[in-house]
Amino acid sequence: MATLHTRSAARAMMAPSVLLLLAWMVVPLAMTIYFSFLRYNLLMPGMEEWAGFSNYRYFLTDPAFFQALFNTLAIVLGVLLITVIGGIALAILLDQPMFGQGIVRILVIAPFLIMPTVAALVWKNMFMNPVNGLFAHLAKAVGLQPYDFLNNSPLMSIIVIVAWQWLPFATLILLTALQSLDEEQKEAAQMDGAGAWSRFIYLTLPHLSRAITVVILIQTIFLLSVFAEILVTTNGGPGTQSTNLTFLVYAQALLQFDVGGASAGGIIAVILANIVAFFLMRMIGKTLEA
Amino acid sequence: ETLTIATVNNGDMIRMQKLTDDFTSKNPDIQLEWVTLEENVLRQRVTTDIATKGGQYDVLTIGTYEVPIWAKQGWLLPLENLGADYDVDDLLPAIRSGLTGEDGKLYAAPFYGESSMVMYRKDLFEKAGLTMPDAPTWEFIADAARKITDKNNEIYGICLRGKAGWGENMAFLTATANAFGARWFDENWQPQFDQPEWKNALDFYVKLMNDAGPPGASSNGFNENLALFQTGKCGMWIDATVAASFVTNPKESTVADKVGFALAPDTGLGKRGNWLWAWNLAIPAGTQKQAAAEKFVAWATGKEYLNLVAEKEGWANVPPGTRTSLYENAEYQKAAPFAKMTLDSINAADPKNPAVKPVPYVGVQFVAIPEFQGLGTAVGQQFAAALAGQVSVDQALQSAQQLAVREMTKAGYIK
Amino acid sequence: MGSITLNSVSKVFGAHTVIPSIDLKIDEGEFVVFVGPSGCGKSTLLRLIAGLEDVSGGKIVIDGKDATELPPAKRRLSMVFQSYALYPHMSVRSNIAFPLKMAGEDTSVIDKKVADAARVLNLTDYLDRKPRQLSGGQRQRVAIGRAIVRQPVAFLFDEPLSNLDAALRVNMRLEISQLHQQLKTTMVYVTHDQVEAMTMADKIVVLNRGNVEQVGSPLDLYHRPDNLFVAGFIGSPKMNFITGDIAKGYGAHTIGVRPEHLDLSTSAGAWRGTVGVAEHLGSDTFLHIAVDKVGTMTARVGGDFPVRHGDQVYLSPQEGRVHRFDETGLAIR
Amino acid sequence: MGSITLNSVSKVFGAHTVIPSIDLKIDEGEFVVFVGPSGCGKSTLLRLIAGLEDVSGGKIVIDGKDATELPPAKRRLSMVFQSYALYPHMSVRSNIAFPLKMAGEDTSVIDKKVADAARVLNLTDYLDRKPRQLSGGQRQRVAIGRAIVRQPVAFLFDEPLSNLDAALRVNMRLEISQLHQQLKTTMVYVTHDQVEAMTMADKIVVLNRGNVEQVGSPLDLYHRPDNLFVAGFIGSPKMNFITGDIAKGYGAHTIGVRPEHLDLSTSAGAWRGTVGVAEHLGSDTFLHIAVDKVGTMTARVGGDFPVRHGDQVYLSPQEGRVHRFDETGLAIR
Amino acid sequence: MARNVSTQRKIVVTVAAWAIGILIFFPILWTFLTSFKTEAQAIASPPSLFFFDWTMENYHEVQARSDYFKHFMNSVVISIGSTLLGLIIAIPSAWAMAFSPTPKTKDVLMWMLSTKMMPPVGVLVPMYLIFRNTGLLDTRLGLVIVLTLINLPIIIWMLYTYFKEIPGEILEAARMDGASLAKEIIYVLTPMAIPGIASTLLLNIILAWNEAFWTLNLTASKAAPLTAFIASYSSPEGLFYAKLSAASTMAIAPILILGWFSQKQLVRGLTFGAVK
Ligand SMILES: Nc1ncnc2c1ncn2[C@@H]1O[C@H](COP(=O)(O)OP(=O)(O)OP(=O)(O)O)[C@@H](O)[C@H]1O
Ligand SMILES: Nc1ncnc2c1ncn2[C@@H]1O[C@H](COP(=O)(O)OP(=O)(O)OP(=O)(O)O)[C@@H](O)[C@H]1O
Ligand SMILES: [Mg+2]
Ligand SMILES: [Mg+2]
Repeated sequence: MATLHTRSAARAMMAPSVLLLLAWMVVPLAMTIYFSFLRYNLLMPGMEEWAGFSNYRYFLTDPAFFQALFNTLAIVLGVLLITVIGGIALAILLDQPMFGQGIVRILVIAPFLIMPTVAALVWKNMFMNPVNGLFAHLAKAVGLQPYDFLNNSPLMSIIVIVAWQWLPFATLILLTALQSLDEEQKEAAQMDGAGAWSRFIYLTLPHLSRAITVVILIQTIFLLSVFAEILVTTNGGPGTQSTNLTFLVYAQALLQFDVGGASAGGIIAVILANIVAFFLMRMIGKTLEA
Repeated sequence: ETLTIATVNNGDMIRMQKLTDDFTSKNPDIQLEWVTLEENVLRQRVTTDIATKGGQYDVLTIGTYEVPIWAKQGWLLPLENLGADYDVDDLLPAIRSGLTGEDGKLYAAPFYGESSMVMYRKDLFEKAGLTMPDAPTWEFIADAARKITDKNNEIYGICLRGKAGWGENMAFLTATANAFGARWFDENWQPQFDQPEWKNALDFYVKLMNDAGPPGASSNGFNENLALFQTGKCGMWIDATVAASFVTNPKESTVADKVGFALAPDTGLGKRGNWLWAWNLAIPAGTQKQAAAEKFVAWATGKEYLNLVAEKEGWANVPPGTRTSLYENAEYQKAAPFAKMTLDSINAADPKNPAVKPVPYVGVQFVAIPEFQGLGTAVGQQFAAALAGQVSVDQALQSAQQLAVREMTKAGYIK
Repeated sequence: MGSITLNSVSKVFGAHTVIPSIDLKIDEGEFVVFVGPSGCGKSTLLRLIAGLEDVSGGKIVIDGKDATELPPAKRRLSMVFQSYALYPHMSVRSNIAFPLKMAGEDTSVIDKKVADAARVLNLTDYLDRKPRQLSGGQRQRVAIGRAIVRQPVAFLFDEPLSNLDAALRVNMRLEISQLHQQLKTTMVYVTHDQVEAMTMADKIVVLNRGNVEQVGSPLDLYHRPDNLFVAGFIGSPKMNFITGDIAKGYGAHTIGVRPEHLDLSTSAGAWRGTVGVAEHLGSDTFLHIAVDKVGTMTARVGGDFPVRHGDQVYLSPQEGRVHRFDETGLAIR
Repeated sequence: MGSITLNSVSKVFGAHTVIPSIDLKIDEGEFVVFVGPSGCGKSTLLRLIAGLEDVSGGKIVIDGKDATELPPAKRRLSMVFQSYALYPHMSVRSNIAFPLKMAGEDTSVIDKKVADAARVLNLTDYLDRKPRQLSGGQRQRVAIGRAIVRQPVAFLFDEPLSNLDAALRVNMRLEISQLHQQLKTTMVYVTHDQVEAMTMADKIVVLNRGNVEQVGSPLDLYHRPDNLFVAGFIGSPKMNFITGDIAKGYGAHTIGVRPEHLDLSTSAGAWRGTVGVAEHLGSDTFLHIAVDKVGTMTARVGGDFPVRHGDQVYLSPQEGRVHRFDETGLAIR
Repeated sequence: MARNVSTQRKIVVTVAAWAIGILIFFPILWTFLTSFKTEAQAIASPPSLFFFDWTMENYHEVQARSDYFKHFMNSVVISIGSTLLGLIIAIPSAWAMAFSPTPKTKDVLMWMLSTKMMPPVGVLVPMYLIFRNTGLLDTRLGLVIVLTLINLPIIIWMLYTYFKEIPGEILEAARMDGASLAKEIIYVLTPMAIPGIASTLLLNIILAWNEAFWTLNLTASKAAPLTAFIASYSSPEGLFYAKLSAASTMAIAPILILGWFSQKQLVRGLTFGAVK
């Protein structure tokens, strides 16, 4: 399938996208790196000066930094956990014969189509609000004290909201994967005397592993930079309890307008993201090859 | 010609948006494009744009905080051609002084102005056998709040801002701290969160809210509290004077006829915890359409506009707090029972000497330096956490002190 | 132990009757092959026996007990699927051990049985590989290994060789035959390849549209087909059929002569024809001959038979090798 | 026109030499078949000729012109792929017309040529169908149709029949042979099925590990294999090989006798053995016989030969049918 | 598993699946219902599900305040435009990766995906400056470019997985038939990959439609899409639940309907070649 002709053509055809993405990555990145060494606050133009590593020092010594790091990972892992486990359960349920499967599927897909801002607004105001939210009404109806989700478990609440948005994605991928499980394999296992649970453990789960890795890969890419949900619901608080790295950078960039600090934060976030990516890619790479 | 106007999604602005037909019919060659955004988003968008000279907007809605800072940077055009009948001298002096640059020129025109005051439920006070004095103390307020509270019936004695943000909880807390004798910085820009006055203020606030506040108070801002008050869930609410027209509007409020007003409380140290704020229209230096923009600013903040609103929506809905003439208008006084209290509150605020002790900065509920947005919000986060019970008051103050020292050092105030 | 009996078993998919009604008895230790054209219901019948499908009517008796309602796991049958259906993520060892593990056997027992099965099937060296690292024939053997460890009442095979290449097919055919001789367990084997059927079966069941056309030993079917369908289906190349006057001469509606039962001569014979394509296999040559008034007939001759494209030849059916059928296609004996 | 010459053509994939060096001449109008075991480089060789792979060394001359550097589109060859590689989104008509369209022919010319090709291949009624609506044999014909419309210098076929079932394969085999007789265009045909090779080829090229083992006509290879590999590869069932003393008796290191060249007797013969598995095909029976001191040998006997499992029989090779080979595996003539 | 499933079991499954489906969908349903309440009813306690006075007032209010149609059109143009542009760039690229792979192909692909991990806020100011200098601020073109770049890695990856499923032999056949590379891609590959391309298209329209950072920060009014529209409802003064619900409903309805009508493609698109 490969001759000199096709190979050189292939290079030419890769070029536009590679160059564009390279530019997209390199140009702002180079500017960001440059800014990260400047004392540069938007609100004080004309005062830019070389700042060495002080922006990095400030960002890394920010008391919120480690919390943000932790929160970033907690959000990624928490959402992954919920969506993968929930997704598997839901996929198995939806794979059973039932009436109105198409409609149920439509219902389940819906959250994926919603803008993150809208989703966050709806959850925050209409569900989690401790006075007027639906959960509060429910709690009061059964005689309980309404729980103030966004204040008392801010990180958990954000994880729930984000997981709600991503559950459909995981479910659908896993459902499709489930449906591709070789019918004969299931029958063979049945003949071999495997019950439903054994079939799930020994057959279904290994079969789903590839789909699960794809879910993890794609979701991680998006989850590392969860932002709108935090901005809308908790604003990173109370304290810094729901601040993740993206939000921390945001605070530098758009609250303090400290471009230098934000750039340093951005660079640090990029580096951390790439570390995550590196491990992820190695993990995924293996499963995707097979 | 099309003017792009960035504005905040507050009720008065939205009303203005609906009334623009009046402007466009008078100026058929000018079209208006509205960019209505939530306050924080607006601030970010507008600041980014103006600081990078993006030039996307022709008229900006900005607060009292930004005006002096931006004017100093030369980002705003002085408003010198507002027309003969504009009557600059009619603007309330307290408001106007905040919008005037060092060169004595006006850099933004106030659309509405506000201070803060106490709004309370006369019916609940009566039921509890209490009478609200015109100038209450914090002690009285706290006591009354606890008495009124009836959590089983979802009546909370007092609703105060808790949502983190320099313009949200910190606006309220800074102003309150002033009444408690606290200040942000001493004359050498040393943060003062390690001083007992702050501890008193914050302790007082957190305890009061725990006893008599609504649940989830740490995510309540102006809007959330407004909703609570309008639905009859708050006994008292200390917040912006503009809220008066909303809570007395029977169309939106279930308690419209039961609201009383009082000055913001003090602690006997000589300062009341009321702030001073105005939303203003300004013209960025980068615009190509200065003339049209000035016409619009003049229309929106002029006297005629007040009459227009009065005619269309009634006097109670007129944007308050900008013009002396409005408060002399008998019809307005009749329609707006809160008019006098508003005017008194505005006049009682002193941005130049906000605290009991001397300070190096200007601003009642904010510190007019560029770093304040970030710092104020970060400190606000800590205080919100204290309110939510996630950290203790002492911890919150300690963190706040650290943050402030860090920021001020970084910004070069502390050498 | 090991007998399977079907009593008027029928199967309907929706509105589509796949098997109208079948009675069949499979004796203990027998090697029974189901053959028939594609879509005739071979797999369906096997799956009914396995319990992977519910019967629409009738009764299935396995090993003397009514198994009609039993789930597959309880029937003590083993099945080898066309696609092998190996578990792709398990090693060969785990694949073979799987049924034992499900049955809750001890690890030591499992190890021993797996080792035994692997020895029988020459898989000992591959026990730690994954299925995808094996060749087709080896996968096939793993599938069989998985089937034999349990010592089932009977084996069911659904076209187990159809994914293999020709050479391997011949080998595996022999291996399965040998396995049967060794284990003496009942085997039910589905194929559409009649060479497999002929060489492996003790008993062949010819199916057509869900009906049994004939049951008998391979040579029975070859020599005494009950009807046109069986006559045409068994034997390769296909039997030549002749209708019309020539058949009438034999007192039949149709007569059939197998290619190997035609004698050729260049000088004289019953029918005259012209040689068309000649396929030289070395050992034999198949001649496609255009016979006057009959059409193309195939004849098998020795590898050295000296004719060429376009030659005139005469064909005569061998004595007693002419099959006669009536209008309904039934054999006249 | 139509000749193809390979001059020391070689192909290396990475570190793996698939074809060390091949010289081959294919004459105009010839039907050449490449056979060999799986992985021996048949497809690679064909793809080198097609230009779908670059040669690592050597020269390819097509129709008298050096084509080594030409892209596939310029070589004026047509190829029929194993999977047919029909364009699934195009009708049969568009599929067949595609090469002409690419060549920029006029619509009227295209229509005529497509109609002609469809007539030749009996596809006229299916021209407006999509490939998925066709049976395997019809798809096969469309692929051929696409190949012939261009009137190429030569056709290349890569195992075109391996996806078809046995019966269809026999038919398509005949059709391709007829097509060759009709068009007289050079055809290069890859298969691993030696029956196809024997019946279709003018010339067979036997490949083994990227080397040409022997080139010759089918009967040549059957009767006079150059070496052990060819002897074992051509002919079915496989030739029996005997080494040791018996072979020495024939003055060779190894001798080979084809199953059809062994005479059986129950009373006397050259070698004695015991009948093992007997495969009854009806027409013939293949006996697997355990011969003393030699091992298992296969013999082909008539369908009615009266022996059973365990019987003692005697085998004798037919006069002049014994192939002799030296230690290196080369034939001794 | 062709054994008959008992109707009883089917009913149990149906009930469970519907219950969970409705639960997942409920926030959206609730928003939709609330948008027809008055503000007072919206926060009434206890809340009522269906039995309230249905009103269109909120929609009138929303429409009076902002020009929904303008934002809608911007969203449409930007999301479709960026997706189409992305496809045009991505198809050749994916062809190259799928059919002329080198040992580095996988790495290149992974690198492309990793560009998506960059937090956008970090580069906002540089981007803003670039946009200002090129006059792209508040233009649809500018957003189309940015969203194309953001989604390009995903588009390429998806197409790559689809292309890999197309047998290389068919492309080789086209080559033998005399097709040039361009013709091979236009006449053979693209039509064959239509289902995959459609799924890619759909998924990317959704991603672009919902992108809320760049669309908000690089526009003012002319090019502002629905994400900006919704940003003005996030917390206005006064009671806003019903108005927020109405605005939310208007912002998500188009994409929800699109997603539902083409859910087959969407599901395909979501699977990213995860399933073979
Ligand atoms: N689950 C099903 N639903 C409906 N019809 C079915 C089902 N399974 C099989 N059939 C139909 O039953 C008939 C017999 O199918 P079966 O698979 O038993 O054929 P077969 O003899 O095994 O054919 P092949 O040789 O092609 O495997 C076919 O017409 C098939 O279409
Ligand atoms: N692109 C490639 N890269 C590396 N090795 C290859 C490539 N293509 C083929 N090979 C190797 O070259 C050898 C010959 O392959 P080829 O496909 O020509 O065999 P073949 O004779 O056609 O076999 P088959 O009968 O199975 O089709 C094999 O060992 C194969 O693994
Ligand atoms: Mg079958
Ligand atoms: Mg090959």
